[in-house]
Amino acid sequence: MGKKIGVFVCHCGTNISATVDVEKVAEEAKKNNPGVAYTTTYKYMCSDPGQKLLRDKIKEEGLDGVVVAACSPKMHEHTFRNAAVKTGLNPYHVEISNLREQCSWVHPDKPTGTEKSIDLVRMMTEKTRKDRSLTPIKVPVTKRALVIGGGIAGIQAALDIADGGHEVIMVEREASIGGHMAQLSETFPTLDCSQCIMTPKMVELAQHDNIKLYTWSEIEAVDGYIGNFDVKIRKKARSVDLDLCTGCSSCWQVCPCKKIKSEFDMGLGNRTAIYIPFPQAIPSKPVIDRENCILFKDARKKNIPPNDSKVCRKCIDACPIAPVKAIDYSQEDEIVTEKVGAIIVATGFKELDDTSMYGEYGGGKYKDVITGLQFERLASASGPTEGKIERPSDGKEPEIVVFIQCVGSRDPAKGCSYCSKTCCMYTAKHTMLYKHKVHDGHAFVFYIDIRCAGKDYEEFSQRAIEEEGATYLRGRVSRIYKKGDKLVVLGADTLTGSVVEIEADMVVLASAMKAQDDAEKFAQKLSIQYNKDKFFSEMHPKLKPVESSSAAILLAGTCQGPKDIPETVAQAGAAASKVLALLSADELEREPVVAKVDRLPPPVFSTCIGCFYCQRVCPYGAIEEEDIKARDGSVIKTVARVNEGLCQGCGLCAATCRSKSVELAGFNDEQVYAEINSVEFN
Amino acid sequence: MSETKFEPKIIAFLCNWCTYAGADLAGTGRKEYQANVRIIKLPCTGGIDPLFLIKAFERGADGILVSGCHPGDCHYNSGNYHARRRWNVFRPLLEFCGINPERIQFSWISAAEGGKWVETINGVVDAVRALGPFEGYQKLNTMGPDISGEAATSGETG
Amino acid sequence: MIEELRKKAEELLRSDTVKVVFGYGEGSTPERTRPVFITKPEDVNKLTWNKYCVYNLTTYLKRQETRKLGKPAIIVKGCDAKTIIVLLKECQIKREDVYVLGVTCDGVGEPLATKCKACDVNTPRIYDDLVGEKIENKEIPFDERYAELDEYEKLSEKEKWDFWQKQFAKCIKCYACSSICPLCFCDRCIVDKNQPQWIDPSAHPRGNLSWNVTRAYHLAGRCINCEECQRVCPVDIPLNLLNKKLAKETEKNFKYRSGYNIDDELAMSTYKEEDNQDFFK
Amino acid sequence: MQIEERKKIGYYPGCAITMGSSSEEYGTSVLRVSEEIGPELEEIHDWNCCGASSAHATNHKLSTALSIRNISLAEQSGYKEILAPCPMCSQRLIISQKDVADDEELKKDVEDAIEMPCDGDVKIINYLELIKNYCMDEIAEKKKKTPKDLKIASYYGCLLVRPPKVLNFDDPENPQSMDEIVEAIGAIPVDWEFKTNCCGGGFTLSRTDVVLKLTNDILECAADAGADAIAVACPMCHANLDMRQKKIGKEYKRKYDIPIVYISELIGLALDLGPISLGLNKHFIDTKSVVNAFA
Repeated sequence: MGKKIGVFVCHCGTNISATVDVEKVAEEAKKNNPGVAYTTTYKYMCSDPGQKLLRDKIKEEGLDGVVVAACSPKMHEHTFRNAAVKTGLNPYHVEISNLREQCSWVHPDKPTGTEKSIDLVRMMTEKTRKDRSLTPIKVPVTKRALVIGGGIAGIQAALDIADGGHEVIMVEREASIGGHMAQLSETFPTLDCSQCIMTPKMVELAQHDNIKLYTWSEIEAVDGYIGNFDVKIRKKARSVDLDLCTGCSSCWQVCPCKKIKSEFDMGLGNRTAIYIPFPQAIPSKPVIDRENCILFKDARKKNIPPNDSKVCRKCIDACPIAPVKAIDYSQEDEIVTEKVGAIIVATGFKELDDTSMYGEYGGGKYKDVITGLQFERLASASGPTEGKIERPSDGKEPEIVVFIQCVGSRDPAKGCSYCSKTCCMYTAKHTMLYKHKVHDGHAFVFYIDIRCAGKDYEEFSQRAIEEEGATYLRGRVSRIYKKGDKLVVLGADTLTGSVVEIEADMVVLASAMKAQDDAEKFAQKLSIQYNKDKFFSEMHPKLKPVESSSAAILLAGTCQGPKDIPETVAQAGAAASKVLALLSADELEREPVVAKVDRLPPPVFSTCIGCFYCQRVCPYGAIEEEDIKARDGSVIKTVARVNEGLCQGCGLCAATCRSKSVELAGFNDEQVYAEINSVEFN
Repeated sequence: MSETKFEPKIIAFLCNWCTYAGADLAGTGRKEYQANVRIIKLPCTGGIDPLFLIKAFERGADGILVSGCHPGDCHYNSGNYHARRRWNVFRPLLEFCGINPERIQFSWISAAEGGKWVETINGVVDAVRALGPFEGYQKLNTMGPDISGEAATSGETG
Repeated sequence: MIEELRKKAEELLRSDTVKVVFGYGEGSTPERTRPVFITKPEDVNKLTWNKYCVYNLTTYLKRQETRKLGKPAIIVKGCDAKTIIVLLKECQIKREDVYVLGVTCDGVGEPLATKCKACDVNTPRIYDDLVGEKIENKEIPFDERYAELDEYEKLSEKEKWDFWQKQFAKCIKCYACSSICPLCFCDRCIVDKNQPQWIDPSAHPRGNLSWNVTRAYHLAGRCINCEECQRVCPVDIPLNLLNKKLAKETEKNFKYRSGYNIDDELAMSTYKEEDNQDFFK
Repeated sequence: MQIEERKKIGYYPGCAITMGSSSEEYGTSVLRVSEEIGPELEEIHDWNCCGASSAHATNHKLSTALSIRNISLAEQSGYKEILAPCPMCSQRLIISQKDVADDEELKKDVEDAIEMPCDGDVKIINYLELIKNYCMDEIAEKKKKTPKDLKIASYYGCLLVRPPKVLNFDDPENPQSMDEIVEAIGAIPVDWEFKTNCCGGGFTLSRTDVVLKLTNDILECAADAGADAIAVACPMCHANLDMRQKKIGKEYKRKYDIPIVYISELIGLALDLGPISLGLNKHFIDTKSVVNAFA
């Protein structure tokens, strides 16, 4: 028995009826079409009485398919489907024929509009005939979150989620959390000390009952989908047992390798081979740098287990923990698996290191040409010079410092066209910090534009110019070269149209914020999109700014694009709130417009032949391989299966499948065929 | 439509997110265009199988338009890129078989380009009108035993 | 060379490396060969090799009845070996489940088969063992490889239409083309799907165009130009022209040649942002 | 293998280095070296001005047509590559080639003007490219003399590597190719700052004061870096640094005596070719110290 279909033609006031003879459309819908059991027209179908009419007629006439010929489905498809649900009819038996936006409003000639409307209604009627009941997909939710990256973005997001009552796993690849913010000296526009506001948050995180912290660890793989991710975490061998170690410092005080460039101090200071990155590190327990430790070097050279090397055992000898020492040379990487329901990516940025890119600025060969972060370390009270501004080459206090903005930003010739957003402000801050410490010094700033849009930002940069006396020159620097112990900076002042030559003692490059080196690889692990500069892409640039392209994977902080601390914290909070909303439900409901690979009785099992073109084209990694097995366990064939949790319903797989073994629910083969087939051709 | 004047029938396969919304926008803006088009909405141009187009011609369409999101704008990230690959081989194949490429056209129209939708669809209708009815294909329908669409779907339920 | 082939086959069977050898055997006349499936070492003398070994044995890799025989060693010419690469990429065989016995070849058929006229795979690009003197594979310019298409591409639209209509009108929908094709391996061909029936399966002119266009399209970026479809067509439709046209477009647009490099992404399962879009409005 | 691949290369001298002109020693030494170690150079028949200097500043189409005519002539003679040792020429030729490729209309106009088609993809190379692509092995093989402690500052000037988008040759900010050649002949390349600074070429007659300042910077930097000589591959650079050296010294109160030698001359010396045959006697600053270093 065929379906009993009802056709409801809406006048939309006169929006439709002015240029479409709605009565004729209703009449024609019934003509020569035994499947159409009921037709009517109504002034406003979307009004309460209109919806009531729809509900009543479904019940009275026993309709099991409905076509509403009205405005665009984008307007009221949801409304009419919901109305149908109240009568017990599955909502996916309701289809909308778009008579307003795509007919009455664009074809003022009434006979023409009417004729087209008749066709449009027939197409939808035929599609409805093939509609199948679909039930929303329910996905259970694991009520834990993963935060990747322990900088300010990750810390903020983790604390917000943990305070909301859910467990959080935090993974940080360095030995301590803190990220770049821990490296900063003071922060704009208030000049409060970065560590003073950062450290309490780090401690709070470490002590939070709901947060489990993995430092010196990296994400190995992420499987699963919204609400149900399996995360493999590689705990890199730290060579120190975190449970036993008390962080007493005995070990690193005796370490003989003292000349290793400190990453935290941007290479301006030194550290030992067993070390904590900085005094306020969390956890405040060391790690052995196996690349540089002489014991591990020796073991590698002789190809023996590190424990057998006798070259140096000073740290383990100094360790006061007994009977088992907290230092363990034989520790190996360990993989742990955690289940989470949502993921926040807060992997941050990398500062441009200009060794090769800027040959005209020495390409890294001048010690006194430093980057912005290096200047932060110089100016920091906990830095290698304890906050004294001394230039790296000879420790002299620089009398003239040139700051160059937009190094690696807004420079399409070097392949980086974007603005790093923070440099105008931090350069203004640098000139102030410099002037506060070197009163007679002179700061020159070369800039393209001064972009200080933010609360109290403009005032801040004006202060640098007017009160602190920094000389701002609008123009680019073409070359830096060494002359005696000075650095000659050749630049242009485009406002006066003259060439400027400054003999400086030190040059600070306002280096760009770049995506992490491994951002691309990382994004592929998580199946999230990234832009040409390898920053992770948000789902929608305006309306979904913290969502990634994959469901339940959120973005926070500079991994998504350059931003300053307040913006980062705000975004982290937003991402956390999205996670909290997601974790508040026990189950998620999703629209059932997903693909499905057919399954048939033996001996065919499925018409899928397992060529896996569908898997290759799927943008979401939603196609899995399934072995169809005989009773004895032997594999009969391997076919494709769609993971409903991951599928977003684009239909790429269905169009790629040559045998049409995959179909998209709601747009299945028969539905599309019916639509094409029902167009009246003369 | 008058008996004497040829009015082409165009089937347009549109993606839900960009071009379908663009066509809606043309409506909201009351931008008039020729009424020869019948729209079939799919989630993504990546979900359009060339079989759909063959079927449309077989049923008697004089022209076809396939339209979706601009490169880089696909709601499903890469659907339109895969579709573009498909049309890169399918279009020359039809051309090689003697089907005028004007009868099968492709475009990128975003949800904001109501005007472009109007221009494009008018362009397709005019081009196909100039070519005349697709008699070659339509003649095939009448040759040999007639198998109507209804009979071909005899496998339906009920 | 025949002797070497037989020796290799015997070794493989004796050592139980494979259960069966797919090869060419003597036919009813000297100008014919037929496929043989050798399962016993003592039968290897049935194997032969000559210029009449035109067809592509890899089609037997998809057939249930020959699959049942167990792990095969298969004799492939350079052109046939391309199928092996595609089948591997398309997950239809596992590398360890097939022993590829390559033969070098400087052309087959009498007169010389079309596919041999611009051959650049005299030595197979994949094999476990190779029989015959290795021949340096030539590089043949793009235009020369597709020269066969020139005269058809030059035709006017109407001439093209008429030509193909005349050809397709002959089609009796015997499906020999897809049965022989080593890459038409679907369990259920699209033509056999009847809910809905996209392609009319009867010998009606309308279904003929749909069928032949769809068959060719389903081989886009996949066909390795063995010309078997054309060879077996009982009504002599030049089917390979369609395949070749698609191969040309695939190579021109995507720099992809099917069966040449196992590391290449399958052309129709990937994309590049810079793919051609000149024809988009 | 390499010998088979090697073909005749079209030689485009241009006005500055052709026989009898101001920088003929550059041309002479280039040809002399190629006779010795290849590749074979053949002067393009009936070549004309490349369209640099006044032409390209006043009439784009004219200068393009001038350049393209040379390229088309080379194309018709069957050359796959053109060597233009003067960087002004090589740059003009390459830019014209690109302009024509990008602009159908211009192409048509130019073709009409020169009455020849210009469809080919003849590659235009400068002298450093020629040496790097074809001669590094030969230099190593046929080198007869190694200079003793000869420190050379490689001076590329502005045109050899810029604009990078079009020329696509070497690192535009810190080029290395000439330094590598210097090293190959056994001299010591010095690290200095002014490799790619402007010598003032365009102002050489109109604003000598500017030229003196720019050239002084270059000479000063090279002298401070300890260079015994400056190697160049551009007749304009050579003229400015060599001819004006005394005057620069007077203006900036520093006595310079730095020979300015063409890189081709240095290669020639390493191959033990006679200094006079290389034109080393035609310089304003005496090159004896360089020649003697090869003794």
